[in-house]
Amino acid sequence: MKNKLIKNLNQLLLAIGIIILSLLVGAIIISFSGNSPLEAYSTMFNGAFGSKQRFMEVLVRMIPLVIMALGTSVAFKAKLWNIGGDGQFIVGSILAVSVSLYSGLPPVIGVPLSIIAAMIGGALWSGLAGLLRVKFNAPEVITTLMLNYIAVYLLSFLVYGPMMDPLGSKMPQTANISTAYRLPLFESGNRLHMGIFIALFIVVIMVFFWKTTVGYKIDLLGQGEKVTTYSGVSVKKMIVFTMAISGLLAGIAGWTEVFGVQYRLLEGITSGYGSIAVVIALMGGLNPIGILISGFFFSALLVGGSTMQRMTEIPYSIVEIVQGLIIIFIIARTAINFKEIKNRITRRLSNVK
Amino acid sequence: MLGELKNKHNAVEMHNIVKEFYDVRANDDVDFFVKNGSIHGLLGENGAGKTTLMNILFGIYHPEEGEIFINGEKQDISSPTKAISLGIGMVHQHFMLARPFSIVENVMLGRKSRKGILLDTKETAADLVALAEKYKMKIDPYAKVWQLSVGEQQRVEILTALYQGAEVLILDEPTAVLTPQEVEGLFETLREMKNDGKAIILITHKLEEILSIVDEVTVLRDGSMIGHVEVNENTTKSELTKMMVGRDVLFNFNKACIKTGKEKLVIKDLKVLNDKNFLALDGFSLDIHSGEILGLAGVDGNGQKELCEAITGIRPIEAGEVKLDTINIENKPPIVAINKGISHIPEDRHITGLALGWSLKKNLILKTFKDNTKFGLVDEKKIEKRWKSAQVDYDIKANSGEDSAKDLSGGNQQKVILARELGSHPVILIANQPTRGLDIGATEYVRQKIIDAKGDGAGVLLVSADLEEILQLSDRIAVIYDGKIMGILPCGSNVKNIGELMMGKKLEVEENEK
Amino acid sequence: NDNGSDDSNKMKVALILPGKKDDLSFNQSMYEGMMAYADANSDKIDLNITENMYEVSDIEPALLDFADQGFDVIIGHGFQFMEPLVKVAKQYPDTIFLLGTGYKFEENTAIYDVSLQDGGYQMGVIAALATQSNKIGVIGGADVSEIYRGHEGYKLGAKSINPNIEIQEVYTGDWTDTAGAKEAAVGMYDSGVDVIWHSGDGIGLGVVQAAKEKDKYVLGNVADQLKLAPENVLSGVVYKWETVLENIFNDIENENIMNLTDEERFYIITAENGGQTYAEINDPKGWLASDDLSKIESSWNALKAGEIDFSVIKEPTN
Amino acid sequence: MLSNIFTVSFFVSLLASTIRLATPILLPALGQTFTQRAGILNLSVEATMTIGAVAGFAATFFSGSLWLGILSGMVFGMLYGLFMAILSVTLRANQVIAGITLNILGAGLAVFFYRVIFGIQSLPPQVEPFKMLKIPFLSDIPFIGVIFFQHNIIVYLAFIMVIVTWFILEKTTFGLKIKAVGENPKAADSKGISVNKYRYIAILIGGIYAGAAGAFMSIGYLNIFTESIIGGRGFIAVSVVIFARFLPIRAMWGALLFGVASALQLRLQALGIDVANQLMLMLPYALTIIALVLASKKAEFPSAYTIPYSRKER
Ligand SMILES: Nc1ncnc2c1ncn2[C@@H]1O[C@H](COP(=O)(O)OP(=O)(O)OP(=O)(O)O)[C@@H](O)[C@H]1O
Ligand SMILES: Nc1ncnc2c1ncn2[C@@H]1O[C@H](COP(=O)(O)OP(=O)(O)OP(=O)(O)O)[C@@H](O)[C@H]1O
Ligand SMILES: [Mg+2]
Ligand SMILES: [Mg+2]
Repeated sequence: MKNKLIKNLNQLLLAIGIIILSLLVGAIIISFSGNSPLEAYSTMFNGAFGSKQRFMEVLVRMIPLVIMALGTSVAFKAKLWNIGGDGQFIVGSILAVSVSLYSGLPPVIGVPLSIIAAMIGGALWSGLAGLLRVKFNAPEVITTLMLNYIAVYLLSFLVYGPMMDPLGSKMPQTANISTAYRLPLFESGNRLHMGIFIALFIVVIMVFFWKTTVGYKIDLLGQGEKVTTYSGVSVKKMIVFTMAISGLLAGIAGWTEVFGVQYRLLEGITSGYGSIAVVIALMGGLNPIGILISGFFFSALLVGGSTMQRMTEIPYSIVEIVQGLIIIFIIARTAINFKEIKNRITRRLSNVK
Repeated sequence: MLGELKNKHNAVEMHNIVKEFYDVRANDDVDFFVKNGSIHGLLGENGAGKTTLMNILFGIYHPEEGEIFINGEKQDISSPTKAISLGIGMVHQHFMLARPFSIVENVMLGRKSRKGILLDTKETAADLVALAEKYKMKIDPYAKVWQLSVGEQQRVEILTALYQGAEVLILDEPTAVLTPQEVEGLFETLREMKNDGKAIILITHKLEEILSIVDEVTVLRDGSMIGHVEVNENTTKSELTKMMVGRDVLFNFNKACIKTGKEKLVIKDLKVLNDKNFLALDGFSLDIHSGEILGLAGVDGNGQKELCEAITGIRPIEAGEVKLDTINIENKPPIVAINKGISHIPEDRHITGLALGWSLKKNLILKTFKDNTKFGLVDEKKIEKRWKSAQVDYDIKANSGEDSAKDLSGGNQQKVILARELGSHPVILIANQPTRGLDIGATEYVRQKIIDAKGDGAGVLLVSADLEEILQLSDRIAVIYDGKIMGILPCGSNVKNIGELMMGKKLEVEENEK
Repeated sequence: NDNGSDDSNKMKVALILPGKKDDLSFNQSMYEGMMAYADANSDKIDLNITENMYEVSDIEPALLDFADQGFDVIIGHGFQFMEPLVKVAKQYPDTIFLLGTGYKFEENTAIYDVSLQDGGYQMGVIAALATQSNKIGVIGGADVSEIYRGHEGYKLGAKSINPNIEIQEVYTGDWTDTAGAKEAAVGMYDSGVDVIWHSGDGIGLGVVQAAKEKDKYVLGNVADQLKLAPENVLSGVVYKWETVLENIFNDIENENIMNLTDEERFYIITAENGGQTYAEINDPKGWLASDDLSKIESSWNALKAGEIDFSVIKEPTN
Repeated sequence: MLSNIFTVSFFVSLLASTIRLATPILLPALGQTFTQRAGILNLSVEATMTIGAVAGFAATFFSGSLWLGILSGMVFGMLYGLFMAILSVTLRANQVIAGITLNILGAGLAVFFYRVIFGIQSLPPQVEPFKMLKIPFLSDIPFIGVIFFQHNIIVYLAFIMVIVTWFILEKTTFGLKIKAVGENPKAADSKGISVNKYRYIAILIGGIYAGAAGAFMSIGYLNIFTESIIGGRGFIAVSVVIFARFLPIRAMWGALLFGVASALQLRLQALGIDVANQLMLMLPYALTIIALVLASKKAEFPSAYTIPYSRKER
């Protein structure tokens, strides 16, 4: 127990070290553009934590990101490279909004139904990629990516066509969903909605999920197809299932964003969360609590970065650069075998004696 | 004492070689000398450091300490390229061939082309055929490697080395996968090469081979050089064994050929495809009785792996039946075989038998997550308890159940698999090459556990390419060749007969019987 | 940006652009219009400009944050700002919000828009007069409301000159796919079209380049694009936001904007109010006869006088 | 109506455009044929192309030389490939994650440097792009001439590279080595071929091709740089390689397939065929999936595909 704690603490310290290193390299690039890194970072920090408003915004942003990253982590644990979170998010949102706009059901039935629709939408989209992998050996990295594009155009088609708000004087968006369907806000005048509890709830569920038989099987799949089959687990079923769960969570993420923030469908609804979710999942070590922490960090980075761009001359692309650097350092850390180096040194020392 | 041997006539001289891996000293101050125009045996238990030493000579590893002289000149062999340019060739224990490539493409990989940057396919193919003829081999240079038998692949490896101009040829356990007859063919080639003045280094575990072909032998133990012997009529097996192990070893299982119990697993007319979609099993029939060890002898790649996988549900069956008692289990998902008490020690413990990245504890419950849960969650306490008892029962050397499976040595990894597969008291045990790559101690241990399982009433299918193992353990011996049973022999049959069957030759007695 | 001088009497204005301020189009026209106005009134206005706010999720936080920081006027330049802007406006009743195109109002919001049908009509007239093949084309990004009206106006204008003219139309479906727009234009030119009007943002650049390559005519949008291809840019619609900005800020200053009716708070640039003009005709190929020029002139006068009947433009059906 | 549409000139224009649109997919796909053959799945082609587009554009803008632009695209494409090589070969990182990371980073870098170099201008900086190069005689052949022989030089070069790439892979020792490190790195290593070296080279070649293709977009196809200039072509190129089963000639057919799909969708709309443009825009991506489904089962992926190599690992 104590060992585990120390291990986690080490993990945390390392993560912090990585972030600091990335910020340092980022600083060099910022100075290159003739701006002051100090100003950039302080605006960024201030932009995320400088006011209640901004801090709330960080939490709002965190909701879909954390849920989506949890979805990503499910697939990645099984070494299934689902990078189609955006597409799954979109298709989930489309189905959920359809239910709320067109079903005419009372919210008591309609709301749960819309959540289910979001889950089904996400799961279908990723499950499809899983199915293609199983049936045709089509690599899921590519198919999920392509399905992203298809979902983006599908959404565009719908908001310009069949789902366009009939009273919206040809604006490419759907009508607003009725208030009863929306995720309640904490306080009016603030964007933070109850979705935050849903995100936290899913984090807790995922902590337990990895201890269930199903969680074990997904983890096992990541250890290799041969040992999975050998252990009596159907690889094909497991691939489709794992992909579906992964997309299901992305669908829920879409639901929280649409029903908690936007209240309607429009183009660009995912704001490119998919790639960031990959990063968050990775940075969180595919561990639910880790994902919660790194999700918070990245949300702050995004919100702070957006503020920085508004309030200074420094372009937003800096934020992307810093993000990229952080992952590169994470990769580097996992690749360099510190244990080996340490062992070598201690051996040498003891030999000398 | 050995330092005096240093002279211009030695093809290879390795002095004071030290090589470490993490916490293992694989070579500890080793001296090794090989004369031109001789066949030199390298002997030692598993893990003694033979392959490591040869990998150093071939430039794959760089030693921490030591010097190497080739034909009297000091060399720094920094890479295989350097080794090849010095006239050193190596045939690895696991073949180093690109399978979708043709033979000639594989050969060209390791050699400068005569046409500069262009491939000289035709010329190389012609040379290769000529070279093969010289050493009494036959090959089709345009055949793809995956179409070749193991023996043929080995020939390609040897030819490649020769073609690269090898004057020193290292062969790492070349005979492990060959039939006795194929071994004879190989030795013919080696003698031919020796007469050409080449130096040949032969790693083998088989002492008869050492005595029959080798001129000198060096013995390693625990990374150190133990001794160096010139082989002549007076050299004996027991002398070499003692050098190798440091004590006398006698496999001494109290085996009497058991009258077998009742039929448990019946396999009838099985047809199964291999990964390349060719028939690996073609009308295979066999039955296994409770309380017996049925040894299945055969050269690797004759359908053994496919058989084990078909029985356990891992591989689909095209035609035929597999019955456990009276219940048909063919083409059922693997979980069915597991639940019915069929245990399986797979050939490949790394990729199939273990989740290498997982802890040992979790590896123990790989097939039984469900039985180890409480309120739907995996029950850590229960697993810990299981691990504790398994560690004791199976003598697994590990710090704790939290260790990753990949951090264990091969022998201990195999013990973890045994603990899992035997811990469930199977009615049938499919053991595919259970002792491959294990040292004598571990081998002895595993074999004893298999015999214990039989005593427990399990029907054991022991698949092994090691005839000695088959002979020692089996109550009946079946021989597989090209996906069919060539014959079933009683316990105590002679090696030559089995060898003939393994080569696909029918025995006359058998012929008459049918 | 330059909130350097903390003269608290100054009006703090934030302009949020969805695209880049140098997109030669919708964003740039507003950027330049606003800069011109702010420069002319530098004693009164303190301007902060944010560009490239294309992530949907960034919009509302940006509006909130500016309002929270005490900005007096916040401008969301694009329809995608409508919902969040209306929402945030309710929470900050003392802040004025301006919305670039849209239709929803709050007490403290106003809308500015472009009636692209005027410019489109004029372009249709010019194209129909200039074409040698009787085939003209129009390329847009996506058929959102004002673009749709522009395209319909174009068709109307062209048909007023020649009812049998062939008009090809493409929406690339994307505001930024310059390559796609170029390819669409090349396809049109290859099929015999010799004048194309583009109603787009980034895509316009692709159309201009196709015209250059195929050596045909192109009509620009938003700003005078002559410099991009002096041999091929025939004319173009030019937006002059300054005119409405002037009105809007006057209304704000007089503090009566909140008392105006919704209709009065809908500021639209038209031919009539001088918010739209067309770039000077540049006809190096000499495809226009001199009486064509007078026809162009008179059609513009008709537009300015509000004499053209646009009621035939069907409201879009979904 | 339809007979009006499907005229000869329609098809001529369509096919000519197909070839143009295929070029920026074909070039990176050929490069990735090397890379993937060597066992590396490099998803960061998209960003590499964007960087090539900026680098090519900037070099041409300041030097006035188009060839310097292409060269600069290639050099920077290669340099960006170096990141991928370090991450995936030296650090042995997971290739998918490395690729995604480099896409995020690369998009940021490209836009950042474009702004740093050019600042904000009222007119976008432009260059004079590659001119159409009519092949004498051939370009005068009716129809065929327009379709095949009236393009700019980069288009011709791209198609010539198909043969060159095929030749290198199939007929040279270098090609054999590239394939060997993707097929059985251990074997290659034991034959004296440095796996890391050849994997580096294969990734760098991929970067060079991708950088050239990016530069083609900004100075050969268009005459400006925009953020979204690559528009997913890099990803399509990566998939083209897989469904071409790692063969250059097939990659050419794949690229042409995408060319025709994009050319068709724009033209049909212009002629008043009423299909929602978004559905048309999906076409190339749906096509990729369909193509993958048809090809993947048969595709012999290099045995060491996406697997990092270490001599130490047994
Ligand atoms: N790459 C490696 N990493 C770590 N340890 C290694 C490595 N290679 C060999 N060893 C260790 O070095 C020792 C010697 O191994 P080596 O393979 O040379 O033995 P060997 O005599 O060839 O055995 P075998 O008969 O099994 O082939 C063993 O303990 C082995 O585990
Ligand atoms: N790739 C590797 N990386 C790190 N350590 C390794 C590696 N391979 C082997 N080892 C270490 O080398 C030691 C011996 O491993 P190996 O698999 O060679 O054992 P073995 O010789 O086959 O089996 P046995 O222990 O029964 O002799 C182990 O302690 C293991 O931790
Ligand atoms: Mg060993
Ligand atoms: Mg060995």
